[in-house]
Amino acid sequence: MAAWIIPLAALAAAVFAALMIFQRTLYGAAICFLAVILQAAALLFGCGAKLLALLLVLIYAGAMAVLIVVSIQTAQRPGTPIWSRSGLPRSLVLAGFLIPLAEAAALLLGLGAPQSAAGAGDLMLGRMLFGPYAIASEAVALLILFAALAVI
Amino acid sequence: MIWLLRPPLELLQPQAVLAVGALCVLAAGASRRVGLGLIKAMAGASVLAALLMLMTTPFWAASPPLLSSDILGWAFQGLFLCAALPLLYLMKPADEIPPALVLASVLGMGLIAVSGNLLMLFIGLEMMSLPAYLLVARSRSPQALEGAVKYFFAGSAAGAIFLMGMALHFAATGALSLEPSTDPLGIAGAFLMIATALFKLGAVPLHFWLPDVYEASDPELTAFFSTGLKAAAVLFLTRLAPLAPPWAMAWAAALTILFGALVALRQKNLQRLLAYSSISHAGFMLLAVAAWMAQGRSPRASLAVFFYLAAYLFMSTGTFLWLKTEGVSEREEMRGLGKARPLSAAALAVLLLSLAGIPPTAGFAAKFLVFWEAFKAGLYVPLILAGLGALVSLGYYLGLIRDMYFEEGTKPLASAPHPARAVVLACAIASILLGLMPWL
Amino acid sequence: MIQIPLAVYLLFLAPLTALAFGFFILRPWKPEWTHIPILISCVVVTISTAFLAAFVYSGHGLDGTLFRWMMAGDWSIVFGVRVDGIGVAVLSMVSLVGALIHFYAAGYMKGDPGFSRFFLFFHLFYLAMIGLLVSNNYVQFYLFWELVGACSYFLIAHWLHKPTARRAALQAFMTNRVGDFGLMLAVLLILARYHNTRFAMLYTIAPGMAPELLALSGFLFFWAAAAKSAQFPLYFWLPDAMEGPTPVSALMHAATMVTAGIFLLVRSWPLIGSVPGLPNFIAAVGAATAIGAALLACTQKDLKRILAYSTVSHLGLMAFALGLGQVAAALFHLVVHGFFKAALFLCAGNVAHGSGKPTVSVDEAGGLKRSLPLTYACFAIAAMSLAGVWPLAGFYSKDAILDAACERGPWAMAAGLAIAMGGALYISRMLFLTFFGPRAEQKPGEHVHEAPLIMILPVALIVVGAFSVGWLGRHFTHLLLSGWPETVPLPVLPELSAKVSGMGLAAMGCGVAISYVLTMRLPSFDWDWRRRHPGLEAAFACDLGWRKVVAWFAAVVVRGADRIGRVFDHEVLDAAIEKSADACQKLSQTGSSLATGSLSDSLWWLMTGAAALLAWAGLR
Amino acid sequence: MNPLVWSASATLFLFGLAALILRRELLAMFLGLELMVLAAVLALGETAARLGDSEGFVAVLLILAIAAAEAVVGLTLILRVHWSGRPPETEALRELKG
Amino acid sequence: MSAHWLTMLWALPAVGGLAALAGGRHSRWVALLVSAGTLIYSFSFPGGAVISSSPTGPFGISYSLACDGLSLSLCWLTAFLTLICVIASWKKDFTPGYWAAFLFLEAALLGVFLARDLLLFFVFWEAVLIPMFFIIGLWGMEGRRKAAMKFFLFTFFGSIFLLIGSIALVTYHHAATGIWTWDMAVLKGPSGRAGLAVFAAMAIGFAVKIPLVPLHTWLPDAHTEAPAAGSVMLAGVLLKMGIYGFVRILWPVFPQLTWQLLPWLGLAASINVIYGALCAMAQNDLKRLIAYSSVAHLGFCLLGILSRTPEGLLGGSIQMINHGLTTGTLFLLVGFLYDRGHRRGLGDYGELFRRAPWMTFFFGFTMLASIGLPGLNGFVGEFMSLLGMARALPIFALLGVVGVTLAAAYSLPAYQAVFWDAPGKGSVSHLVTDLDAREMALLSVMAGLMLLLGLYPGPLLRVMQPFLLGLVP
Repeated sequence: MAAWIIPLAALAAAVFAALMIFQRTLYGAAICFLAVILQAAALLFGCGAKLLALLLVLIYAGAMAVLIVVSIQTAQRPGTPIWSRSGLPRSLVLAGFLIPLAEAAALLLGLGAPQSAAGAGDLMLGRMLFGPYAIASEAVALLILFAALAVI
Repeated sequence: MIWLLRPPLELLQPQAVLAVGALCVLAAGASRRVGLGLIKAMAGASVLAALLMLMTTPFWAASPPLLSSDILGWAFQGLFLCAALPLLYLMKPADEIPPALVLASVLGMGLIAVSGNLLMLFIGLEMMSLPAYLLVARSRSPQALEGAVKYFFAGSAAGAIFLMGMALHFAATGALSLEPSTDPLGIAGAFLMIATALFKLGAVPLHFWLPDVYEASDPELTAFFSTGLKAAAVLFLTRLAPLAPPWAMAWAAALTILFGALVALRQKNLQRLLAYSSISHAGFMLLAVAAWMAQGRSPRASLAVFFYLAAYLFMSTGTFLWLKTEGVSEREEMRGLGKARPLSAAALAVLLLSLAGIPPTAGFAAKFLVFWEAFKAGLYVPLILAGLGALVSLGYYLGLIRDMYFEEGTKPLASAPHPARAVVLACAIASILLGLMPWL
Repeated sequence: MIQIPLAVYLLFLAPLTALAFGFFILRPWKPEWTHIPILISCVVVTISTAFLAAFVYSGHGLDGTLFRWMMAGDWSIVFGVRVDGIGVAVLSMVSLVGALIHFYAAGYMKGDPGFSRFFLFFHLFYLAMIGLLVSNNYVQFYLFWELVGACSYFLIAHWLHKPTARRAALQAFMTNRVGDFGLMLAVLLILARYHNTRFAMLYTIAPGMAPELLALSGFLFFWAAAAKSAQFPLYFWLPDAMEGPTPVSALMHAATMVTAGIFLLVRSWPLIGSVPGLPNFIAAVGAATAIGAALLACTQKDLKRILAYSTVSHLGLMAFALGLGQVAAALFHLVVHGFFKAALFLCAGNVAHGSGKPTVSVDEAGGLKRSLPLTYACFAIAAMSLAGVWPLAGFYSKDAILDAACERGPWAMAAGLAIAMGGALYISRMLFLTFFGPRAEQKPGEHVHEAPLIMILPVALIVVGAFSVGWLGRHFTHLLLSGWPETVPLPVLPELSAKVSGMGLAAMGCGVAISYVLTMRLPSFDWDWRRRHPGLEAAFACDLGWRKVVAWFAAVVVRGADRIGRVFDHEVLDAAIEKSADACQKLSQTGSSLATGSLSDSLWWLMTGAAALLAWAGLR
Repeated sequence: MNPLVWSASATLFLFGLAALILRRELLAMFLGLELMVLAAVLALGETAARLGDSEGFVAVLLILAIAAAEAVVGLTLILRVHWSGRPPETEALRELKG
Repeated sequence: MSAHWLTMLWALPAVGGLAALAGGRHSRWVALLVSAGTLIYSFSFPGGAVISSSPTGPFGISYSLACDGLSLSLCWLTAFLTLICVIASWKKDFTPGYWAAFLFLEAALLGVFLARDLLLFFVFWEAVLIPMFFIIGLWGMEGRRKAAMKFFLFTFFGSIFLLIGSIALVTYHHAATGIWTWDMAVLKGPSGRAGLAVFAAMAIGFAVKIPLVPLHTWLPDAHTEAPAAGSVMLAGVLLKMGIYGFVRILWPVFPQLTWQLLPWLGLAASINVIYGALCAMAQNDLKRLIAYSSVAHLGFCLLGILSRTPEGLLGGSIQMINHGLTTGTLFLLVGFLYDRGHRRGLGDYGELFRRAPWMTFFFGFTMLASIGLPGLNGFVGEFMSLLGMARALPIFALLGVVGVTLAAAYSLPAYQAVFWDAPGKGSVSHLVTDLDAREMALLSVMAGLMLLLGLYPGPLLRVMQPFLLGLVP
């Protein structure tokens, strides 16, 4: 029973990625991009990397997708269609968001057996980040600081 | 004498100094009370301090997961710092951000130098590239933004390819370290990573971003790119060396040399011409690295790689800074400079002859060492193609000298003395002194 | 080291000092006195030659080296002197006749703008000829051989304003150069094989030398002699060389330079004499040249060209004698011919000088007996000596050759007689046409005055020589034998048999008779056939087509050079470089057009590059 | 090595690549870029999960952070193009060529 | 002779060049002084072999110079011709750069002839190109820019192969003997196909300079466009570097290979002789004619050198010196003619013997020397070379002698066209005045030398002998 989640997520991700390329408007593309991220998170969740899936949703979908959407709105010339006429049929949009929700619910309820048992990786993450890989995380922090200089 | 940091971190002493320097620059800028000149001085001081710290860091050290350095890495760090000095000295920043970005970029290169595994490499790569995009965006030329966008998209695409390669490599070997793997997935991953390295270096099929970026940015920034970034790319390539086949590199090198030299023949804009010439020189560096890899990473060959970059540092910096001091951008403006400004024309002539590889200069000593190593490595046909490439490149170097000396001048140039002129003269003299290296 | 007598040094030093004095001091300061030191040096040379002749006559030979010229390791080429019978015999004739012609030239060339230039080259030629006769190895021989050719070039072209003179000089020099090709190659081959070209050494090892080398060098020597002594293939430059002043023609194209070729063959006869078939070949070519030239001489209009063809004919005769093995006879005839041919040329010079024109054609001469009595007398004696009238020198030398020809066989005898008759024919025709009663067609100059004393005296002295040298036959052979140190046998002058002399005189007689009838008795025979047979006239003008062959060959060489030099070198070799440069430019054009500037294209290239690398990975 | 996930990652990478090359608008290209990074993250994450090796997780986390930094720089540049009056498309950026 | 004497020989003109650059108005005098000083200094060396070398560095490269008979005589030629060039271009008001360029050229040439280390030889070999490039480019005739570029690029093409060949030679030597060395005397080339490849590469480098026929097309352009003094140096010394390269490097390093390749190289040299002569016949520009004649004369040098016999080697070497003098004088004369009539075509002049008798005399004298009239210096070199080749392969001696004959075929008509024939329609012979005192002195010195070397070459041959006799197998 659980075996159906990963194929479904993979298929959905592929479909929405394909849709993204051929969207007339940027809004449509953004929506499809969001759907793909969610499917990817579901896939990761299916593979057992629950923490990564969560992080993905948090950082990718949360921070960057929003950033991109804001940029798309600012970069539109006034008078162009807003979200409502994004050229994407309403049913697809709903499907794009509902399917990952369903998958997540199924996984959480333990219906889809997680592929790998090795969940220990998640636990060690914190200790690794600030143990042997302290230099790497420090460097990434600096990188983000310098990237922030872009806006000045 | 490791007095500052405990063993695992002593490798990072120069980088630490740079990071602190960058933060101080930013802080000084934010406080609005410190003048721009002082900020530039602070940046320059931090680079010099990093150079001093470099003296005290050991050549051979490795702390397992992330860091490992060898003599080549150590020497290249010296090159990166030297490349940044003229830029900091000559740039006229609107505010404190560009000096900080330069320090950030040099920090990124330093990270590549000491990195032990792929993750650290990627971080170093990004740390080096992101400030570079912003520096290009802040250049004064009208197409600066266009250059920055092109540089960004090409750089990020290369980064994405590197990530994919890393993923494949990780899947094949189960670890992010640099040992070569034999199963096809690992090899595919390795080749994707090599593609990124070649992209950064400017090897031919992947070079199309380079001329636009070099033309878009200011001359002193281009000098930094052509010396600093190219050295970092070479180092990046040597780090990935165990994974790559020497013969593919040699053929890519020969193709790069010939293509770079050929296209440069008809360029009208001088910076674009020098961009293609730097692509040709990148081909020579690639040939040197290929020879180094084919000889099982022999120290003599690594000396050839390092010497080529050291010589190229002086030649390229001198040439680009000459463009800045004389304010010349098109090839037509070069006519008659020999009479109008004898001293600077003579300096450029020496630099151009050095770039072409005519004997008494450093360029020749560098090319000679590379030829020698390539022959020892058995790369005969690429060697001959490289020689023909050098011949074609002589075509436009001599063409420039011909325009300067043999044509009648149209521009009445008697420009005011410029601080950079001393740097250009220093580079010219260094080119000749380094040329005597084989006999010293 | 044998002690070299002072006379030998004088042979070289006298002319050298005279030339140096003339060139450095007199030419810039007082050009018209240039001839004075030169005449003095001529006298000194003649005296020292006389001493050397006595030296050799009394049985001494001399072969020593002066200094080392070229050396490499142990091997070296020396500058030496060899005074032997052959050398001295010809040297005495050359120095005596040369000196006299110098005096003649002092008179003839007076007032000529290039007077000092003429005398300097004239004396340099004199020195070269003397050097040639006394040199003791082939390389030194070749040096003077070329120097003689070069001096003849400048002397023939003495009157620079005349285009025909310039063309004749170039033709003369180039033909000599083609001949020298043979001599240089032969000398190189001998030197390469035997490391030494001294005559003394070569004569001693002559029998043991490689036969095919001897054959090749023999033929090459003959080729060189053919050019220098105007034998059949390469004779055409001599008649044109008459463009030069008369003393030049006299000295060079009668007495000295042209005889150098025969002298070369005589010098190397011990080497090439034994080559099977070569002597016969030389004899055949000699005979053919002699007969052909005699025939052509009869049809020439210009006085000096008649004498030029006569010289070619006599040289052919000498070669014929050599071919028959009569080295002494050939040499004797060479000496005798030197005397009477020089005299004939000088008389022609007097005629020209008298009528104020550089050269006189038969149309403008005629009946000069009255206005030029002395010249007429000298000319008559010299002409009869050439024809071979009994007491004169010509008879003895020609008869010696006829004698050898008779022994050889019927063909040789017929050729000898034909040559004798032909010689008599053209020389008497010239005598009658110029000096005897003017014919209707001839228009002699009105006031043709006799030449001054300085020009008549030398002619007279030479004519005395032409008159009396024949009697010295016995002394001549004694001179040859005593001065010949090597053991190689040298055939001696044959004794004159009455029968052969008779036949010779008969042939000469009928020759003179025929020319007398044709020129004096028949009304304007010479001029009639020219008008009635213009084709024949044209054929004789271009030496029965041989000049056309030579002109064609020269044209082929020049056109070939032009096609290679201008077309091939420029269009093919040079163009290869230009085309490769253009190819670079085109490649550069396509290369830069690849960079379209659009971001998607550069990314597309990025991807293809990565894909290519992946494909390479897949292949491995 | 879960074939399904890896094929999804590969398709995502290729579609990202296609978007990057084919689309004219810079923002759409940027989306493609992010898609390629997402594919790499997916592949890395799946292997890390399969091996249970925390090194993979650290790598993924840091890569996400770097991608974010890149996004900041990228979007700033694209918006600068927009504010400079030119439409943010590749056709507007063709001055540098040859 | 302590170590740094030889360095001083080539350093003197180099420093002189710098002084001339700074000399301003007096640079002309500086040039005269320095070139005369160098000539005197070069005569102070004994004929014997003098070797001065610094310790060899890690790569086996050492700064070592040596000077034996052959190098010394070529140094004398260089120093002498430079002095002649300085005096010849005295009147014309050149910028200091001109005098400096000649002194740098002399320094580089002396360096080439003195270098014992292969890499040092290569550095000087290419350093020669830079001053020559500027001399042709800055002070040449109308087409100077193209000719200068063609000259530099063509020779650079050759020297790339020379560089790769030298590197290969040293690497194979290391493979065979295990030591890194760049010393010419020590290096021995590999045998078999590799040896052939290395020999071919280095030979191409030298052949471009000699020039061998297919690679010679830069010579006529460089000569016609170079200034008079530039042509003298170009023909006088630069062409000899190729032959010197063959003798000094290829013969000792590939002793047996050169013997096997004798037929091919001999054929190339003979083609050089015949082709040069035929091309010269087709030219109507005086300088191009002399340039092609140089191609022919250098063919003789090569013929002599190839034969590996004492006569041939010495003949080839002395032919180098003689050709330097003869062709140098010819170019001087053409330069003087060009100064007056500003034209180089054969048809542009006529009957110059009337207006310029002394020029006619000297041109005739030098032309006779160049076609190899015995008694003048042209003959000695050609005869000994052909003699050497006659001992080795007589067929090429035959072709050589044909070349000697053709020499007269192109020189004499040219001489007559300019000095004797009547002037054509657009002739400028009315502008021509006779030589002045300076030119007369210069030419009489050269004529005197030609006559002396023609009649008494003994001393010069003895100086050259030691090294060359060592090469005889």
